[in-house]
Amino acid sequence: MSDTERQREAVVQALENVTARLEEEKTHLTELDSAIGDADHGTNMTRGFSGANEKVKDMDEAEPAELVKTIGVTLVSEVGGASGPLYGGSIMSASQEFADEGITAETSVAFAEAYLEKVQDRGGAEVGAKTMVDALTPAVHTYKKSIETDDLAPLEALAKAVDAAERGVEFTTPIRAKKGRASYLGWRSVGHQDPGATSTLFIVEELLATAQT
Amino acid sequence: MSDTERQREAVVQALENVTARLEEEKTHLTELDSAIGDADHGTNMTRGFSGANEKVKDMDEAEPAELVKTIGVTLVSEVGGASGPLYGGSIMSASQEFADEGITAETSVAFAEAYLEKVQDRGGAEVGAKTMVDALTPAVHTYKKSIETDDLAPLEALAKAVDAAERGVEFTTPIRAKKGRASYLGWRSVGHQDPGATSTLFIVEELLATAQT
Amino acid sequence: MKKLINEPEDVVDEMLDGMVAAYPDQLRRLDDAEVLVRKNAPIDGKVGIVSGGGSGHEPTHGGYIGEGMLDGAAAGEVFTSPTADQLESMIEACDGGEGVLCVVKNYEGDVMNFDTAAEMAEMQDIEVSQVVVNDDVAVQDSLYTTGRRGVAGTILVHKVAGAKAAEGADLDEVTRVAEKVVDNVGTMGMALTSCITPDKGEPTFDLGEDEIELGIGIHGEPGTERTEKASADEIAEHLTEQVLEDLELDDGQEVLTIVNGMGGTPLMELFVVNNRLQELMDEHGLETWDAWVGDYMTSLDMEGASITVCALDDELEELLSAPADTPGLTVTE
Amino acid sequence: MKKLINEPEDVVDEMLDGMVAAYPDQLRRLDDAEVLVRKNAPIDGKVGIVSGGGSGHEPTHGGYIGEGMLDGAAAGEVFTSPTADQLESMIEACDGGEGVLCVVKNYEGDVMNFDTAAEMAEMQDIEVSQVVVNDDVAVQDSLYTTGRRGVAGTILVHKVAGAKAAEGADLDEVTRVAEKVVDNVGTMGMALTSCITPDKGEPTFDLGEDEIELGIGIHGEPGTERTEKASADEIAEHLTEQVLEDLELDDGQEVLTIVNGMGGTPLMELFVVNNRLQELMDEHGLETWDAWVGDYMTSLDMEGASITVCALDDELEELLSAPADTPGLTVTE
Ligand SMILES: Nc1ncnc2c1ncn2[C@@H]1O[C@H](COP(=O)(O)OP(=O)(O)O)[C@@H](O)[C@H]1O
Ligand SMILES: Nc1ncnc2c1ncn2[C@@H]1O[C@H](COP(=O)(O)OP(=O)(O)O)[C@@H](O)[C@H]1O
Ligand SMILES: [Mg+2]
Ligand SMILES: [Mg+2]
Ligand SMILES: [Mg+2]
Ligand SMILES: [Mg+2]
Repeated sequence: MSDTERQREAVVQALENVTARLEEEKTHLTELDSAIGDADHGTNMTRGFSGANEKVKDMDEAEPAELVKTIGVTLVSEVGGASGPLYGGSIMSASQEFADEGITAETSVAFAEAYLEKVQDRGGAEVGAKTMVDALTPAVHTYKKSIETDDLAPLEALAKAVDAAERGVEFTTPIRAKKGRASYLGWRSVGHQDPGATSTLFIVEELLATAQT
Repeated sequence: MSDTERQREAVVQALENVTARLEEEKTHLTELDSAIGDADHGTNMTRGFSGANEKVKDMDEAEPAELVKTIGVTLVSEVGGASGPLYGGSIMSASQEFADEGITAETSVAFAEAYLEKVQDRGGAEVGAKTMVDALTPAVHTYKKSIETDDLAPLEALAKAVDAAERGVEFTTPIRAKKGRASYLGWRSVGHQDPGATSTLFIVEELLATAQT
Repeated sequence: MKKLINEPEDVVDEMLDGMVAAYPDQLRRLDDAEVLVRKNAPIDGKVGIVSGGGSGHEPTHGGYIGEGMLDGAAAGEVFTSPTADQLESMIEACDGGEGVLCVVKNYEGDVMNFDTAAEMAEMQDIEVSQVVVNDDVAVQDSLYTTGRRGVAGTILVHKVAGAKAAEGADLDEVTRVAEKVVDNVGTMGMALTSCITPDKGEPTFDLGEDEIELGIGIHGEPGTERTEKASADEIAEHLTEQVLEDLELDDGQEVLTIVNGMGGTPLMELFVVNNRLQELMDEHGLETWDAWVGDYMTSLDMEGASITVCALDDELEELLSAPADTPGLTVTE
Repeated sequence: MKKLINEPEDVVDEMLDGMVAAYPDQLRRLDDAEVLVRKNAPIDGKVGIVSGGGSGHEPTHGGYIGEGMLDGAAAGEVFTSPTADQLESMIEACDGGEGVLCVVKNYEGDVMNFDTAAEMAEMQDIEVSQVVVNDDVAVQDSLYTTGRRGVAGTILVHKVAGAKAAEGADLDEVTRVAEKVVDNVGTMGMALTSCITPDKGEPTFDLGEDEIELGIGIHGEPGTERTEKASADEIAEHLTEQVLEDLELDDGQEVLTIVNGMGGTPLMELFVVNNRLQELMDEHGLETWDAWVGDYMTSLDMEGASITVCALDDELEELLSAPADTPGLTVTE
């Protein structure tokens, strides 16, 4: 099996795992969104990722970058809401980082950074606004440092990123929202965990699970 | 105290007692109407009788027939629904029976007969249609026979009429409605007691209670 | 019970004032009466069209006052027919010298009170005619009932009679077209939930989480049948079958359909029902000339819907197309 | 949950088909898209007016398509903004060569997806302008929020922009009047009950039998405050005070008011609220130029209402009086 084929399989497998996980957590995510949003985050995410799964199944010949881009494009056109452009649009444009060299330790860091940047560009949220950015930022920072400074293998770096994302999710609970629908609630948003940060964690966890197999 | 004054007081007292009783039974009557009608019979009756009470309070000089007529007119203009024209219109026109000789044993029989006739004219219900007619008919028949054939005193006749009305009310439960809103239910009306028959019984009971004091 | 009301006994009074405050150029309230009439009533030389009944069916009836529809509407207490004296003052206020048509829904209370009012008005030398609407096919018209109820089809009677009167037709002609609608319209309704009257403050009937009522009226009366909950398509099919069975229409017949919400049903759901209804019209070889979807004849906060089908001819189509300008229904040329 | 639906995932699709079936002469659905446009879109030489957002707010937005209002409306999943590609195909379908104004409610999802769609359309050489409606005074416009939400006031933007475009004004002029409405309108809402989304099938938030939510949006988001239940008058007073405080109007200012039902509220109750609202306008020395009462911007089956006040000038009054012929709003001359 060529390198490209292996990468393609990994992407497809990761997508399958993420989709299955979101399916499992659908009610949970929607519950979280009921408390401080509009009760649709679970539905939005599963609708988008199932769609992406369908699309990617027929792309036997595609480059890894093309696959990742398709996932993003499909999310943009299937999810809607706030999470559609944030997840989808950012995956779509960050996929360029894989265009030249495929998926390597270095390009995965570049992808992660580009993805975070795009989410912040589109959504305008800083850390501490009680959004997906709060899970994403520690995960990306930790991943980058583990690979670039600590010279860890991608698998170990990803494991650390999961821990970091977890702490990010927990951090969203005690703070007041500044962005997203939760911000409408003012102080009433304090005490609730952010759905988008939570789905971000699930995705990173599934990336790790995929890498481990 | 003249005869006319005594009769006037009796009418006013009876009206007060009926009103108080309906007030007490308001929820009960509305409950009965919820099961096979539209949940307003208690409200309709109390609204009408309180109105009649108010009206009659200021009529110190009126003849008994005039008082009774006013009760009917007020019910017509305050109750609405099916029971407004049935109770009100029938009391109004039957009140003529008191016009010449006031309230006597004979004229009270005539009043009762005229009242029943009017209810049937307006509403077109025979006995067994599961309406107020089912309570009214045995009460009126029994009252008339007790006075005219058995030579009982009005008080005793009225007591027998109450018993008769009670049996009429009970009779409404196991039968299917042919008239009134309950008829829309078809066979589903079986097993429920008719609200209008029930309010008729309460009124006859209060007439007796008034006569006993 | 939670409702946007003050005291239950004031709700009709305050609603009527709130309606006049919303449409001050179109509506006027009669002094000391729960009756709304057109601002410029009576209209000289035009047959007056009036209706009325218990409140809780908004926009029925007051919402259909205006050009091309009603001249007056009497509002009884919630679900209780207006009294005869109120009806009579409405008839008087709407008589422009050409007589008045009373559009009566077939309930004993309404019929008896309108009868009395008509007698009273005739004593004032006002010519009065009545048409009794009984479009509810759920109730069998047999010895065992007081006849079918008047429900959403009533609005079509208002529209057609109002248009005919606006043309300058006389009372007989106006009555004739109103009766033509009555002869050609059928409706059947269902409820997902009971309504709650302001006065009682609790559901009039109890429905389980998995139950629905078929054949309901518009007063929270229980329906003719209770069944398990079903999909929108199944419900649309059941209601439509009942109505069509009753109407016995010829192939290719042009019809007007109404999907009517009972007050608490989101418009979204009514459109879902209409989607299936129009497929069914197709399947039955009927031609939908017009399809109405909305809250026309409600039952307070009840969740549910009714389906109405009315067979049309050229005359009815012309009258239904005539302009109407009322709070609850506007037809433009 | 009991709803008149089939499968929750089909509800938007079936609703859109049901709308087209109800208004086949006015509406058309774009192929494979959850987008409705005017039957005759694009209208050559006219600025196109489009809007869109999550479903569940019916008649918003599809119900406002027609003469004098919108050319197109995109319907996302329930409470979920439509995707950028759908918005883009709507913009294309509604461009008659003079550009397209997008009326966007201020939610991050809507704003981000409309932004992307606008970029895509501009790449097709379509001139696009956007106006973001944020009339909900319940949400403070501060560093701590994403800005105020767009709610019932949006309908006034549709009406005014639509009328201006119908006059033949260019995109800048149409945008200018739309923004004038945004600058002059405020809304505040409250809920007696939560809504239930078809998908979740349970109330989005739980409210006790004696509790109400103030400052709710239109997506079942909990409000800004939970309080004890109150009378219609008290609620009208509270909502109106909040709106007027925000608008800071001069004595004698002419206004348009809306009492908007959230979907499950009987019209009767909305009129009761309007009764008090108009007294309050009087007490504040404001002149009600027009008062709307009804379901304009709903939140599925939620029981509750919002109050909107919009300050008017001659230009806005003229545009609001201009004819409109849409399923959800008709204005006749
Ligand atoms: N401006 C933003 N920046 C970053 N993340 C955001 C922003 N707005 C919302 N989110 C994220 O999106 C999540 C909600 O997504 P979702 O429920 O699918 O969309 P919607 O809010 O449109 O219903 C929030 O929990 C939050 O993490
Ligand atoms: N046609 C009729 N003849 C005699 N009684 C009738 C008739 N129709 C209704 N009723 C009586 O009226 C009662 C209902 O009265 P009410 O609830 O006040 O009026 P509505 O049915 O208009 O709501 C019934 O229980 C029945 O006894
Ligand atoms: Mg959400
Ligand atoms: Mg009753
Ligand atoms: Mg009644
Ligand atoms: Mg959403």
